[in-house]
Amino acid sequence: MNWQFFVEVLVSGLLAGIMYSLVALGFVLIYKASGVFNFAQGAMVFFAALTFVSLVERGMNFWIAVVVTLAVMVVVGIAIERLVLRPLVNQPQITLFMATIGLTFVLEGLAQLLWGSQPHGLELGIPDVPIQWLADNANINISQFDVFAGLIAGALVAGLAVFFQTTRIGRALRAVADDHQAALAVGIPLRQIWAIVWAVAGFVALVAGLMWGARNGVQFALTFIALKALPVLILGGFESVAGAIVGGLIIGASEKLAEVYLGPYVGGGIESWFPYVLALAFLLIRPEGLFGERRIERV
Amino acid sequence: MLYREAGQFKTTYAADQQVFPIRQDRIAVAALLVVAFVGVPLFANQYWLSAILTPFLILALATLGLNILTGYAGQLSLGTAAFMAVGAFMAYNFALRLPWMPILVSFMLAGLCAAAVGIVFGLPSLRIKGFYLAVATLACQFFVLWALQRVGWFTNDSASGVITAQKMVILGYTFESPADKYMLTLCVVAVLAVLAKNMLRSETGRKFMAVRDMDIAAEVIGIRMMQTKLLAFGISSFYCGVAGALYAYAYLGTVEPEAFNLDLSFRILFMVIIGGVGSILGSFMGAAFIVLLPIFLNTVAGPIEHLLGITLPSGLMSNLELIVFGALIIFFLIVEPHGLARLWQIGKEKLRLWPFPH
Amino acid sequence: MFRRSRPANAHGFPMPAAPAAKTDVASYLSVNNIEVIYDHVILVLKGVSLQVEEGSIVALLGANGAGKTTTLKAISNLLRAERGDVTKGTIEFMGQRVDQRTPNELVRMGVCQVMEGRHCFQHLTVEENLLTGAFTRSISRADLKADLELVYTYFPRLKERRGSQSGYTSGGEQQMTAIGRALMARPKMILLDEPSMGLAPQLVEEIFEIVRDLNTKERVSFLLAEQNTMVALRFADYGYILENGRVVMDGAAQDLAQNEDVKEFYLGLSTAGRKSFRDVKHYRRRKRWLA
Amino acid sequence: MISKHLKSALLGVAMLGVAATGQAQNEQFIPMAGYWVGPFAAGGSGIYGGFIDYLNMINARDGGVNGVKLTYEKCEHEYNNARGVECYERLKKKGPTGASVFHTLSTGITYSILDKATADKIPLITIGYGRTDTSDGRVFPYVFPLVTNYWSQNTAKIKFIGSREGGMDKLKGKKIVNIYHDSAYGKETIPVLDAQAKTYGFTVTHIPVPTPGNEQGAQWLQVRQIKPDWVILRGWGVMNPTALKAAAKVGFPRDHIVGVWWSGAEEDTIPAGDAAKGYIAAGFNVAGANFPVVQEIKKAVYAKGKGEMEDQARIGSIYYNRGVVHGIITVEAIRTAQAKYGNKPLTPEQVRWGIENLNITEARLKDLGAAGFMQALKVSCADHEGGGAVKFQQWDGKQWKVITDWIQPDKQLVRGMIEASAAAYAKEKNITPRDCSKEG
Repeated sequence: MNWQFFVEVLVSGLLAGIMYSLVALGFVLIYKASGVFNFAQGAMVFFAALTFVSLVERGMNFWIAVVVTLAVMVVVGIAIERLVLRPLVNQPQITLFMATIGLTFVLEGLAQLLWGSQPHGLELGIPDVPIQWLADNANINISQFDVFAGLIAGALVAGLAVFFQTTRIGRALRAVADDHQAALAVGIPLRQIWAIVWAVAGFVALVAGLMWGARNGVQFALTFIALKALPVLILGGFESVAGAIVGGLIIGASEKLAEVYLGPYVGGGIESWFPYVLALAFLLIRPEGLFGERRIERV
Repeated sequence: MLYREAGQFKTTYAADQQVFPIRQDRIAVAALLVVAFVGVPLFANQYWLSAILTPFLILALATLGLNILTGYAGQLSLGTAAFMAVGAFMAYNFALRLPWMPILVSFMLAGLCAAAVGIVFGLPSLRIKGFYLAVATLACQFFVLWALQRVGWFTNDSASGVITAQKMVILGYTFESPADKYMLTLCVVAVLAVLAKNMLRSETGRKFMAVRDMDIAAEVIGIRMMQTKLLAFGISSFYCGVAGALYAYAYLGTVEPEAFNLDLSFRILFMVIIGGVGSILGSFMGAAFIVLLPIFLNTVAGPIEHLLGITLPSGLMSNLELIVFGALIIFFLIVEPHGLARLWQIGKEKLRLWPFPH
Repeated sequence: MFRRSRPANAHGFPMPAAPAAKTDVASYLSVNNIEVIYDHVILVLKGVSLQVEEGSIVALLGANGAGKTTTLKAISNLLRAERGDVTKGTIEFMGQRVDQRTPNELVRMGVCQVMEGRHCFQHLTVEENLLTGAFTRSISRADLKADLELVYTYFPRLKERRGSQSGYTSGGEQQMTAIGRALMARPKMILLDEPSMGLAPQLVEEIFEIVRDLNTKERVSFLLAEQNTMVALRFADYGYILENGRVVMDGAAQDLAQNEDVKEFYLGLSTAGRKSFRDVKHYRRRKRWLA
Repeated sequence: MISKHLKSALLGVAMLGVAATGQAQNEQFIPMAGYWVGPFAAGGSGIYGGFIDYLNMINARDGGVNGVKLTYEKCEHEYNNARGVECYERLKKKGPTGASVFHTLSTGITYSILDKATADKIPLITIGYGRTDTSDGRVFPYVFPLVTNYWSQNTAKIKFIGSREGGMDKLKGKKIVNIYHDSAYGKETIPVLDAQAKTYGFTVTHIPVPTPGNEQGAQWLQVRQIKPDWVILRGWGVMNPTALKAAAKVGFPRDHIVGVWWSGAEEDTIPAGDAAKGYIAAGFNVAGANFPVVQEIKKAVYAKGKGEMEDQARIGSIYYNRGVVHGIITVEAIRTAQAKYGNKPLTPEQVRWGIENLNITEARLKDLGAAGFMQALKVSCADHEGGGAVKFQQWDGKQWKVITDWIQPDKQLVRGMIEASAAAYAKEKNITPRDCSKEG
């Protein structure tokens, strides 16, 4: 076996996994704080990226566009809390899950209604080409952009960690995630907190949208990356930020290795199901995912 | 006034245990069946028969299948379309390789194959629960479609992976016209629905519900977890498999594996939730709602444009439809999280009192 | 002014003399004849009235399901999160109606509940738990630190465990964390639900000592729901006894502790020794009648 | 109260129904089943934009086809098979004579309604998609994969690659990778590529990309390992820009990637940014708004403030022009049929005759203002494809530049395979092929 090629597959898999993690993070945030499995996260990614790119194409400065998009996502987050979650409070999880699928349709339609259904290109200034130095010296192709995405993801996770660990709101978020009632009892206003969570998830969606948009173009198919994040979630556990990252790395690396080294023997295309089967195998050992919180069940 | 059970006394256990204990219900069901079996084929036009009623019945059957699993046995699944695909492709293979076999037998065997697949993918449910299980069933969804595309045997080595359903011949009669196909579908669906209704009233059904409501407690009182959960997966997948075979034979005719994609799984889950979790009637209502709503929105869009005298860009209309569809789903979930079946029940309760307020 | 829907006297109970001040002066916290319905159907409180004076410790006593927790939640307004609703009656704190306020507003006003079963944030450390208590107050880091130190002076044990996840601390420490967390909101009144639940007697004693300390030194009023009647009456100033969603008896703590019926029903003490079966039947009937 | 609202709503709907039916009868109805939302919306809205604009231009400029007005109705099917079938059933009886022709814009839906359309005697036109072996008009009298089918296109591609390599004999020993969308559409060309590999002595590796194709790291790493001389890209939607990006990532030269026409629109290259530069794709129509026919549309439709395209910059794009091709072919087919059956609304059966006897010559193309816009087309009873040639175009970073003339397919090979495949279908379905010598 050619070790350089193996390293290349492994590293590109890990970096692809980071991209999945970016999407998975949004799911985790919302699930943690409100117990909602938000299927609309993919649509939010699409919505954010499309809004951003349309603003830039209309001549807006990059950073202003980021801020405006962020503001839009906050408004969307608050609106979702107000119009969808609040009336459905105390409903079973499956109902909320369904509601977020409905939300997916609304967001998809709204985004295309506002900005049209054309795909857009998005350049962040980091070309998606191999790092020359590595290619020359070690004959290993690692994309600059992937490394950049990895750094961004790292920064995002670090930022979220600091936010969660040290700030008053962050602490409140974790408190709400742990125990709604007790959080209410100490005077944490759930609704505001939920609105904040959705807004933060909107921010994460924007980052993910920028990354994925720069990679594949900003188009409707961005909504499908939610499907890529699902095995990451079950592997890592729905409630764990760390799980989203580790899960992403494992899924990314193993699916690439499987496709490259196993795929040719079975006709290829195994990427479509391999991550799920892998996650399933993990679940059989740990039913709540790698880092998920163990649920205590008593009769 | 009319819907009132006063005066209907049950003198035997049998009478008390019948499927529809209230006379008005029996009359209503009988009337519905008469309409479905006689009225519809006589009066409905071809469009309604082949584009709406037949798929509605087929999807209702699949919804019923998922409802047995999700609504009664409490196991969430996102792999429904995969079980349907197994049904469709296996029915094709049975009919292709054993041409002497009656087509209905092929359907049943295809259903059994789907049940077998369902049981295999139901195994994780012994350990995994809730959303983790739901996402795990996605493995089934993707794996089955991949296998159908990859293994030439399933599609009789068709280069494009497409199968064309054979003619449905029963006792020398070929079911070809939309009315024929509708009738065949209706018969299958009606029989399976009655069977489901009875099964869910039996010990099996009660076991399912015990597992749904609290599996550990159910285990403690002696219900065998493995047997029950796998049975639920098996029966549910059987229904889905038969629905899939009908989807291919009575509806689409020619199908590629992609016709059974995740989207379809989600739509069927929608039908369960909107219709009412754990309700057979709800399965039908949910299917009707999800089948009809987009068509309705699409159909009224044109006249509305006409009426307002404006021409909206096509993209706008389609996107609006999408938004309205999503919003209506959320709206229904908010108004009645327990589904249309619950609304119907409330309606019936009110009808019992009507026209007197108390 | 009314205090109860039905005077206990009417049922042949010896009515202990209530402090005269109670009926005259508007109370610190006053609950007036409230009714609570869960899910629009289940009537849990059927007209409960009670008063808490500033700086006092009032105990709310009764068996399981008597409505103690519901009363507390009605006051702190946590009810609505459980689909419960106050349908009749009023709740006033410092002369203001509070029955339509959100829990957040109530905490800001100085009413804080410590929930039954402690409800610590399991994945947060002890210190983080305490810090969440100060969520409603926007204060400087230094003040926050000072407040933390104050809590630690009352609960020195928490200082030792400040860095550990509260889910892994003992029951007593969790109870301390929960009370400490409430203290961080600088409350005027703490609604304390079953502080003794699941704790060893020695710890119960310790917790109640601290409650008394807080009461005297920090002038925090307490309304505590408790099943452990004996301990509660020892530390409380005044007590109410609930049965099936109604107040059946109230009085100064000492009086209640001396009351024969209370002794018999709630303290399990009886001067007459072991009762005959007949007496027990009689007692059951009497109890039902009261409710 | 509620019932009152309901009543007025019902009344309104009823009135709408009345309004919709009370219309003139000198009309030819053309259904427009397509997709304006979803992952492929760019393709659907672009093609039907051009198609509908062309029909409206004919109506506005000429007052219809020989006085028969063209009407249409849109039906959104979201690229979903089941909804496509519903659209078909809904629209097939509309208009005074029913649906003249039916376009699906989806290979999957074409498969699903192929039998139904044949039974209903409604001609199905699948321009550049659909089932390849339906080119055999003897077995599939009602299906017309016009202009060029996938197999023809692929042989032309190999010819193009051969010409780039300096002759077909130079293909020997070369390595070609076929990256395809893992669906019925993607798999269509595998047999023809295998057959050609045998003929010319090159090796071909087929690598599937699971839908939707937004992650192709592994596939392109395989490409890097194989080190092929050429890559054939058979994508759709997001798969295309992703492929180009992934190719750039592993350093595969884009000017050695040849795409099918569903991978060769602006919508496929723009999202890939610089990574798309140099990429080559086959096409049966070219881009550009300067053709007289497109100018006519602008003059007759957009100048009056009408038109389908919200974003007028898209007029003249690949998809839009492909829609115009759809329009030209449909209208010319109706015209041809009118020459035989008279200038009145025609039945689908009559339009079918028109399509089968369609002969769009270069001269006619010139009249239509579409010279060089599309190829000449001659359909016959046996050959339902008609043209078969493609032009290759290269993305220069801003627009598509045509780099070859029409390259003809390897008709002999393709025809042989089509006939074999159609014969197998006929056998399976018990169809007796028509005898074309007896057709008028």
